[in-house]
Amino acid sequence: MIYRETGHFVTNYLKDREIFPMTFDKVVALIGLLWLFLWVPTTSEYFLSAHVIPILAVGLATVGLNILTGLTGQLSLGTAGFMCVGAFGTYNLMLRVPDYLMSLPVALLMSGIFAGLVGVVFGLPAIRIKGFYLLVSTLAAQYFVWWFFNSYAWFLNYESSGVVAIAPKFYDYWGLGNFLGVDMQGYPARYLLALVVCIGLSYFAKNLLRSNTGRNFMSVRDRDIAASVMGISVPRAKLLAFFISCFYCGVAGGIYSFLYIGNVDLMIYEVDRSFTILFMLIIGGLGSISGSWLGAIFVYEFPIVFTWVGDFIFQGAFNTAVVENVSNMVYGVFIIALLIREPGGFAALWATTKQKLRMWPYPH
Amino acid sequence: MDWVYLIEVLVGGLLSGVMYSLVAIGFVLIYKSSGIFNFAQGTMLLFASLTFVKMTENGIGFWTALFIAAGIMVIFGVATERFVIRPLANQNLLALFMATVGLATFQEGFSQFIWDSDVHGLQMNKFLDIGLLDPNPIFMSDHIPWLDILIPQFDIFASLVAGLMIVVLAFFFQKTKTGLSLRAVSDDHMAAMAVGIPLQTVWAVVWAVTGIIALVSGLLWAERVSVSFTLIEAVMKALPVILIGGLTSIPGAIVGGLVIGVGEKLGEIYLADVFGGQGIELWFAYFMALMFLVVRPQGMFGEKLIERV
Amino acid sequence: MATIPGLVLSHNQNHPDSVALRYKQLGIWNSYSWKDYLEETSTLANAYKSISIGKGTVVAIYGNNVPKLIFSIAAIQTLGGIVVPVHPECTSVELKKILSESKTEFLISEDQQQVDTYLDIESDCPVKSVIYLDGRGMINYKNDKLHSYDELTAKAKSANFEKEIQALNENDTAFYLFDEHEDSIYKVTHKAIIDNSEKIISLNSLTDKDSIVSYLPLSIPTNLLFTYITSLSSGMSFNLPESNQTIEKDLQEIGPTILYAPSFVFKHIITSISYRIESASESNYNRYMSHYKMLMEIYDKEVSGTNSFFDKIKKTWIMLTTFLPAKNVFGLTKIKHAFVSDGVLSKVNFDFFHAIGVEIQHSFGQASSCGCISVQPDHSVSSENVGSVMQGSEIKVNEKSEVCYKSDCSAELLSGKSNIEDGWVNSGYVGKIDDATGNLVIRGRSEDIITLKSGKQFSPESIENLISCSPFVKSSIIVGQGQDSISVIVVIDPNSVNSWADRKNIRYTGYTELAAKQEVKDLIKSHITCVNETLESELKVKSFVVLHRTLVMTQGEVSKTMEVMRKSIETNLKDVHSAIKENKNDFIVNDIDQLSYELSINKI
Amino acid sequence: MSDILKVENVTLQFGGVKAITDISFNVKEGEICAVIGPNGAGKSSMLNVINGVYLPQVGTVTYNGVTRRTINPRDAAIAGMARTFQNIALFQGMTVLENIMTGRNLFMKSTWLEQGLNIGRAREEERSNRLAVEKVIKFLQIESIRKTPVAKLPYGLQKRVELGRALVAEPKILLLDEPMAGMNLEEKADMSCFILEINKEQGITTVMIEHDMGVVMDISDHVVVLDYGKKIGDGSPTEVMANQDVIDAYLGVSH
Repeated sequence: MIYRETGHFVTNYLKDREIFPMTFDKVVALIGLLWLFLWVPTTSEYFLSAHVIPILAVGLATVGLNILTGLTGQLSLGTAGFMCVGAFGTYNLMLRVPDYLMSLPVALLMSGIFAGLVGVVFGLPAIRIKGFYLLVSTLAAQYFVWWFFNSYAWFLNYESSGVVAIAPKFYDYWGLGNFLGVDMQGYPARYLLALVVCIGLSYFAKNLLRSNTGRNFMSVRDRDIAASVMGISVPRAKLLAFFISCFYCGVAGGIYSFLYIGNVDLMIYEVDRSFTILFMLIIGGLGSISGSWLGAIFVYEFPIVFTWVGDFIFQGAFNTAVVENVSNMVYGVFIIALLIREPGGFAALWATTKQKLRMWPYPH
Repeated sequence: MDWVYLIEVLVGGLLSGVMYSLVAIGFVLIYKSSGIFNFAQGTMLLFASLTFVKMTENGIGFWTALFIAAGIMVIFGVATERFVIRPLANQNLLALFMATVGLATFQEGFSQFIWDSDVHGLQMNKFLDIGLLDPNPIFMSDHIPWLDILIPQFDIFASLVAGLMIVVLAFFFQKTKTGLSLRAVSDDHMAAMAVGIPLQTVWAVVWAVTGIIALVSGLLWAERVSVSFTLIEAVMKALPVILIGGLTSIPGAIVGGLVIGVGEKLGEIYLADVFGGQGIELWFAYFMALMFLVVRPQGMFGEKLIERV
Repeated sequence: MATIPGLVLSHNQNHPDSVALRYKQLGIWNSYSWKDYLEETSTLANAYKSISIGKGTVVAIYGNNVPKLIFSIAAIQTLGGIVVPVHPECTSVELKKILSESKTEFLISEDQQQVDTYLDIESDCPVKSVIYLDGRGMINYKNDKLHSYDELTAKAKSANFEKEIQALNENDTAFYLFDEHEDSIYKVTHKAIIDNSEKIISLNSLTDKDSIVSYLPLSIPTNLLFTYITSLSSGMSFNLPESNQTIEKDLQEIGPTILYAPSFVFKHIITSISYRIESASESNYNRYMSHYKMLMEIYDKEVSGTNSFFDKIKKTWIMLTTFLPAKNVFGLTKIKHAFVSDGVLSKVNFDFFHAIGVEIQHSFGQASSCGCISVQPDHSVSSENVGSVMQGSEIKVNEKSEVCYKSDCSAELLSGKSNIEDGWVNSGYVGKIDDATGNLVIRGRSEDIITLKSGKQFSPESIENLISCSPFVKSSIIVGQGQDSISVIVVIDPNSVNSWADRKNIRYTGYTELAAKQEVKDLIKSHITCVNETLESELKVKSFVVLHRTLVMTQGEVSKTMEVMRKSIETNLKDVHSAIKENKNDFIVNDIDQLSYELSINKI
Repeated sequence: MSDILKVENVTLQFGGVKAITDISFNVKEGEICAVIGPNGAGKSSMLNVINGVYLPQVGTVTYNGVTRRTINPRDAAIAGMARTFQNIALFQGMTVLENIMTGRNLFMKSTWLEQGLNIGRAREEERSNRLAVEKVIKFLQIESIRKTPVAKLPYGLQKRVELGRALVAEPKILLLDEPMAGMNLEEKADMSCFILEINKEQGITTVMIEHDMGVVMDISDHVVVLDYGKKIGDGSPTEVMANQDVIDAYLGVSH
């Protein structure tokens, strides 16, 4: 209904592969993007800190997992482990490299590279191991990384509590805050940094998806023998997917620790977080970047909204444990129902809706 | 080297391996029959043992409670087939896997919703005063005279039960009609359907049987780690086991369990110092499985795939 | 001087950079500006000059609309040559007739399919040289006459032909056009056909901002006039789709403002709309149907001027939710004028298009009238007539109720028996002139007139139109010459009947089996019964046959504009005709594919 | 003309089962070589040995003058071998266009960083390779389905797309595994035309497994007949048809 495709024609191949080929889409996307930056003054620090920034962090990890699982078909349950590498990497870079050489954005990217390299190491078995068997490698990564940072206290700067708070000076990006007169430790500034990183990396992922690398990944996912017969190096594609994916997870871990909770804590990178992120991916839809974001928003907000609505309706007549359990039940049923209805997740739902809108009132 | 200690460690490893095997068998059954990697195994353990414990806490006798709990698990298994597996029959494996994770989430909420979230001690010895075992607290390690080593009595009991379960299952699948159908189904879905084997019935039976296995293994595990949320993690323990064994092989699950059980114990004793840290059992089993799979990607007894193109 | 190359030249002077021709190739739309257009034609003219195409040389353009062929037209005419557009699907008999009668010396053909047809009749025609655009599949062809277009043009340099173009005489013959109904060729001068297009342009105020998609071969005289000549005269962009399979999508992508098509295309659109909505979900289907009903009710009120304000709101709502999107899907959103030739739309379809804002304008014309003699004005609401005669022409109906005309834009017969009587050109169609409005009403071809045993005469086309307006009927042939009553041979539409059958859970394996289904016969029967109610008693259809196959253009059973060609059908399907004559119930057809089919005659 | 491909004494077994026993044959540059034989004769296995999907236990394959027992499928592709599969091995999650684009992966030299940032060479490569792909799309007359996901296509069209994916790699030798299986007459005729044109007009040597004897006789220059993993005939179509062993194997006459 909304779509008026009549009169839209492309005159070169680059236009044909644009992310938003229709002018209407372009305008909407641009307005949306601007709004993401401009709405900051209208919102509260609380909302940013409790909802938006954590979603940006886990959403980015979901995009990363999407590259590995959605695009390349390599099932992974080590996401939290790779995030953990990112978080600890960022912390140690900030801590141990002289201030004038290091700042948070650089540390984030560099620790992303660390995480990527760790990912490649644990991805090596993927050259031989396929399917569910690969879980063993990614779970090994998850548990090993966790154990490793738990065992070697150096990485936590010998903090006996196991949690280390992040010094305010780490938020000072080469004195940028002073220069602009902005509180860089404040949530709006943190949000903007996270937002820029997430938009940049989402764009990067989307570009990969529609380029040769993305097609190579998908061909490995869909039919690896055919891929190798086409001349695609399957091991290289898999390792590259591990690297890029874990890079994203590492950056996401850094964002989670530095921009969201403000301390480095091993406990938040346990295996259930890997599952949560896999959920976000599946619900959002394999292979779709925007789907990953939708999935992240949904999975993160579902228990919060559910609890809030429960409290609102029953005015605290039930204790929190009950609400949490019911929330789990509803959530579980919802996932199963979604998978039955549309195994492609939100992304597929959105794509069908869009297709329907385009073809309305015809079915095809 | 202290040989007696080594033997103690080995036997202890084998016995705990049997427990891994039992959980793994539940996995393998479902994977074999329907290609589903059932992540809900852990919550089934929790649900089954929680059901049992709550009944006994309310004064229902051991056997009655066991019987009722088994019944509930059967109903649960059949319902799972009907409402989760069947509608998803033609989806890809990942979707099915995620559905079982969804099922696990539901079950986790459900079991704690209708029962509670408390930690329960099982105290099996209370019920087991039936002449089988010493009436002493069963965690006491017993001296085995003819080998001159100490083995926890409960481990022996658990192994016996697990072994019995395995024998019963073997009988069930080798000799009964349903069992034969299951084997046919696991070989080839289409062919099985073509010769008139009702796929859905077979699946329902498998889920029901898995429910019963979950009950038994849940009770055995619960005795060690208490009936609580931690039971869910049993599934994470069983993962390397089935992967080593090969996803489709019941003997593989048994041998894999023993290998992991022994290997883990040995690693704990001989390798922990090398890594200068505690708790390498967290990942050691996975590394073992990983090493193993790199050599043999299809697992110990898994079918080697010749990819036809 | 109004010549075709002259038009190109003047556009180059007036607006050299605006888009002249746009074509889709290899997935993207490329365009030529008028400057490029002139450049291309000049280069091409130089190349053609080198093989001694010159004044009066007859060159056939044999293929679909591809830029190379389009440029060839102006290039050949630049050299003073005469262009014969030939339909790419024409039969070898037709090709032979066209080539030999027009004394064609050069044949520029698109690809292997056309070359093969030519080779069948090679010995019977005067062609000196065949130039093919696409040599695919012809690597082993050993024939000295065959030359590759690419080789010919590879060395060609651009040249300035301005002088030659200025020197062209507008009264020289530009085209030889073949009229397949009359089986004769007409000489068309530059002036006649360009003047004719100017009339259409001024009547409808078309401008160079408009755009048109041309997807039918230019050998169809009406198509040549309405798309190619009109776009050249007005300077609007002329768009060519990628292939015959992608027309629908390409039409949507371009979103033209002018649509020209023979009536069968509009009928096809209606059928598409209908079968696509058939496979929609139940709720969508019902909503669409109720909206359709409402729309038509409001339209009727609009025509009579009794629509209320509330109706306007209702229509806006219906359009927004259903029909604007529907127009978008078919690429009709931007259409300002939609010209229909070669037949008229039935009232239902005509009204529907008008109701959704695609203002259909019927026209009437043939090769002899340079493609058009009358056209309906904008906002015309009557589906019956084909408009009033255009300026500079006169029209009358003779005693045999044949339509005759005089026009300053008419074409002469190349050879054969003249169709001019006392200065009036006989169109070969019967019809009448509406006294009140002066509009022309066409009943059908005069040779098709059927006389029943009772002596009742009628034109079968009007009844066929009524029967064919059902989306399930692709075409129909009325039979009844010298008989008691009228019978009809019905050809079902595969697409819409397929989706209807799917909806009704009817199982079948192919067209032939589907056509033989009792349910399908009942469907057709109920439709014909409906049609019968509107007919006078003598003309009611008494029986029908559902044909086991569709009609084939390459067998000459339908014209290039999908009108039924009675003579070929009568020979190819003589068993059906004789069975109807003998009033059998079940009978066997020995078809042209050497197979036999069992058909039955259904009584109504 | 020289031999582009020489298969010498190849034996392949799975476990204890011999799929191919001591087979040798040559393929001349520029010819269409048909490998025929009943089901289970080892035809597909033969192709799989040639481009390295299976490793033979004994024997060598000489391609382009290089003799070896095994080759990595990727190296085979780099050396100019492209192939299609008996049971269509298209990438089901992608559109026709994307599938055929994967056939161009060896032509893409830009790094993943450039592709991710969508700069420089990456853009230019997307454009130029798309052009190559579009030419193949036009050649195979599949313009109307270029943006359709391959999973939605009927079987015959999928086979066509797969041929396109192989063709777009600009191979020296094309290995086609039953390109016409499961097609109707019209589709077979189209496919035969495509194969002939690829061979005669683009000069690509073609090795083809085919069941339809009519097609084989029509378009191939050279026929190799396998039965139960052994070669029972080798020669021009007419020679092979006159061979008694072949007649027996094909007509099922008892030995």
